[in-house]
Amino acid sequence: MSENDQKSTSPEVPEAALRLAEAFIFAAAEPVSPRALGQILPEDCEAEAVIAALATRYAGRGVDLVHVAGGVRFQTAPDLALLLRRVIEVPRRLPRVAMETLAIIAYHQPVTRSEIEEIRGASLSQATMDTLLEAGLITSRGHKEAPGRPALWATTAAFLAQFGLADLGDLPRRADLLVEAPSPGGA
Amino acid sequence: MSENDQKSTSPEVPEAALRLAEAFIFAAAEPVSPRALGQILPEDCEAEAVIAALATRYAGRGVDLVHVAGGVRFQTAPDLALLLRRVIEVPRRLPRVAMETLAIIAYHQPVTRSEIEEIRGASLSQATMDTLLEAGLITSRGHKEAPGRPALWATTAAFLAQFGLADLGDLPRRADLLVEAPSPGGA
Amino acid sequence: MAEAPSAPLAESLVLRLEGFEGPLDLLLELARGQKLDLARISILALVEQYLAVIEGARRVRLELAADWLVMAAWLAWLKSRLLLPAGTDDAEAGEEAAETLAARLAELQAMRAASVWLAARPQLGQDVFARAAPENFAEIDRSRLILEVPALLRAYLAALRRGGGRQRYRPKPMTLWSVQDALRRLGAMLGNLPDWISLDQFLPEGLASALERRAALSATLLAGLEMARGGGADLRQDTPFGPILLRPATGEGET
Repeated sequence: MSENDQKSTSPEVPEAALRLAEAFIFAAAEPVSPRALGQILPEDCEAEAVIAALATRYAGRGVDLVHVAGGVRFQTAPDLALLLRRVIEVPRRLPRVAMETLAIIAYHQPVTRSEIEEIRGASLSQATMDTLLEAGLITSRGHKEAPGRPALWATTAAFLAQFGLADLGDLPRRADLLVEAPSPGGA
Repeated sequence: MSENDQKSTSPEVPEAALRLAEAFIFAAAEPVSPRALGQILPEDCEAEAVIAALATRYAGRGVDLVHVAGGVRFQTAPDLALLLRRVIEVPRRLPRVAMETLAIIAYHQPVTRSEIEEIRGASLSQATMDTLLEAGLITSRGHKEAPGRPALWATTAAFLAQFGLADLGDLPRRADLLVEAPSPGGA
Repeated sequence: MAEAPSAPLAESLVLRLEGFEGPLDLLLELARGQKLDLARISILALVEQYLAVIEGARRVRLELAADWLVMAAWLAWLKSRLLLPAGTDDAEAGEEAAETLAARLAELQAMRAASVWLAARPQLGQDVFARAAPENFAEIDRSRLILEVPALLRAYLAALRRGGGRQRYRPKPMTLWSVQDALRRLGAMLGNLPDWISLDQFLPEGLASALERRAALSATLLAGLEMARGGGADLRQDTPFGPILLRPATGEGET
């Protein structure tokens, strides 16, 4: 607030007006315009002068009085933002399709995309593959020696780490998983 | 804040800690517990000491630092209420019946609806319960192990915040209530 | 209401009856009219005042809710007990009931006072105001994934089930050696053989399981018998369960 320096020693602003302005600006949901402030100040008080005196009082403190569109408001000092910042972790779940795809890759690796589609019985979007790639859970591992040389997909070390697995052998064997045969020739 | 007078000249609180606490409490939507404040203060800073120093700095100003609901918050000085109500939208006060019901819940919690009715000697309308619930002043807290397992009601942290109470122990003792002349505004 | 409660008070209360929240509310008002500490009020006087109010209401044909009349009946009972000479059981029951009533009135009085005390507090949003535009320094980090093995397994099973439902049925390729296969193989091999050869020498390569091996052996035996019947081969077995030998037919007819 550049203009405060000149007005900082303004002796005409009574303490009562300062208190009132402070409370009003503090409690207002929106920035307070000098006009709105003038409505509750004593007649002989210039709103602009009160605002300037208040800004001076708050200069250098943890909270600043700043000019924003249409008026003034209190705002925490910008240099404290980093100290006040709290990071809240909200972990998310993988979408169902991505989880299924990941599971198929884990059990059938190395596996081509069309093989995954065949197992799931549904086509696989690039977005799903991208999700898994960005999360670092899968990686391409060479090509299948077949027409078109399709990429082969496999899980990564990050996959093991994130699922808390020592190695792929920690996953239950397919035979243990499939109590009832899910489909004729399904694998 | 009566205890601040002794601590007002506490020289150990560094200005940086005061600024940080000021900004943190200013920014918060809810009362800030000393524990939460302690987490952002430098290790060698006692949260309670910082709070006391800050309260001293704000004493007599348009905004006070007060202890409520297990923490501290800034709020406008009570003597400015009349002027501020002209410019700040104020919700309607609680009706007398709602206040009485709230007082009974505060003193008898956890309490069932029929126990409240017994004390008041009159039935309790759904509208009254709704008013208190919507204002977030009461909440259900389990069931009474009695026929029909009626819900038990208790006051919330918002109740403490609304009435500026640090905790339920701030309510006057029942004996003191009876001794006082039953004239309105006896507090 | 400065003077002692009397008929005029009762009259005025009849007119205000609807303003009371019930019998207990009226009783408390009457008790306060006695201008005494609630602990020292005269329950008997209170009862008489209440009954007078109800009587007055009846005289002006004011319609009263049931709870007013229930309270009146109970108070009439209480009055009859309180008028008995002390020492009798009935008188004691009356004393007890009077104490209970006094306690209830005291409790209601206390709660009224608490309500007044609360209402006199500077209330947030009414008398004092908190900051209406709080700043939020919380940053939401959604980068972490919740990954659990059970979810992975559920997903795998779900994928297999769904895939199984849609897949076309493909018969498993036949892996067992058929009699036709054996006939073809015997026919191709037999012409080049000079002498008796054990049947198992005719089995194909790469039989993995015992089942496949037994199936191939029996198919080859059937094929050999078939060829022998057509006169293309001779078979012989020297001992029971011994090796079965085979050679191109010579016309000597041994079996």
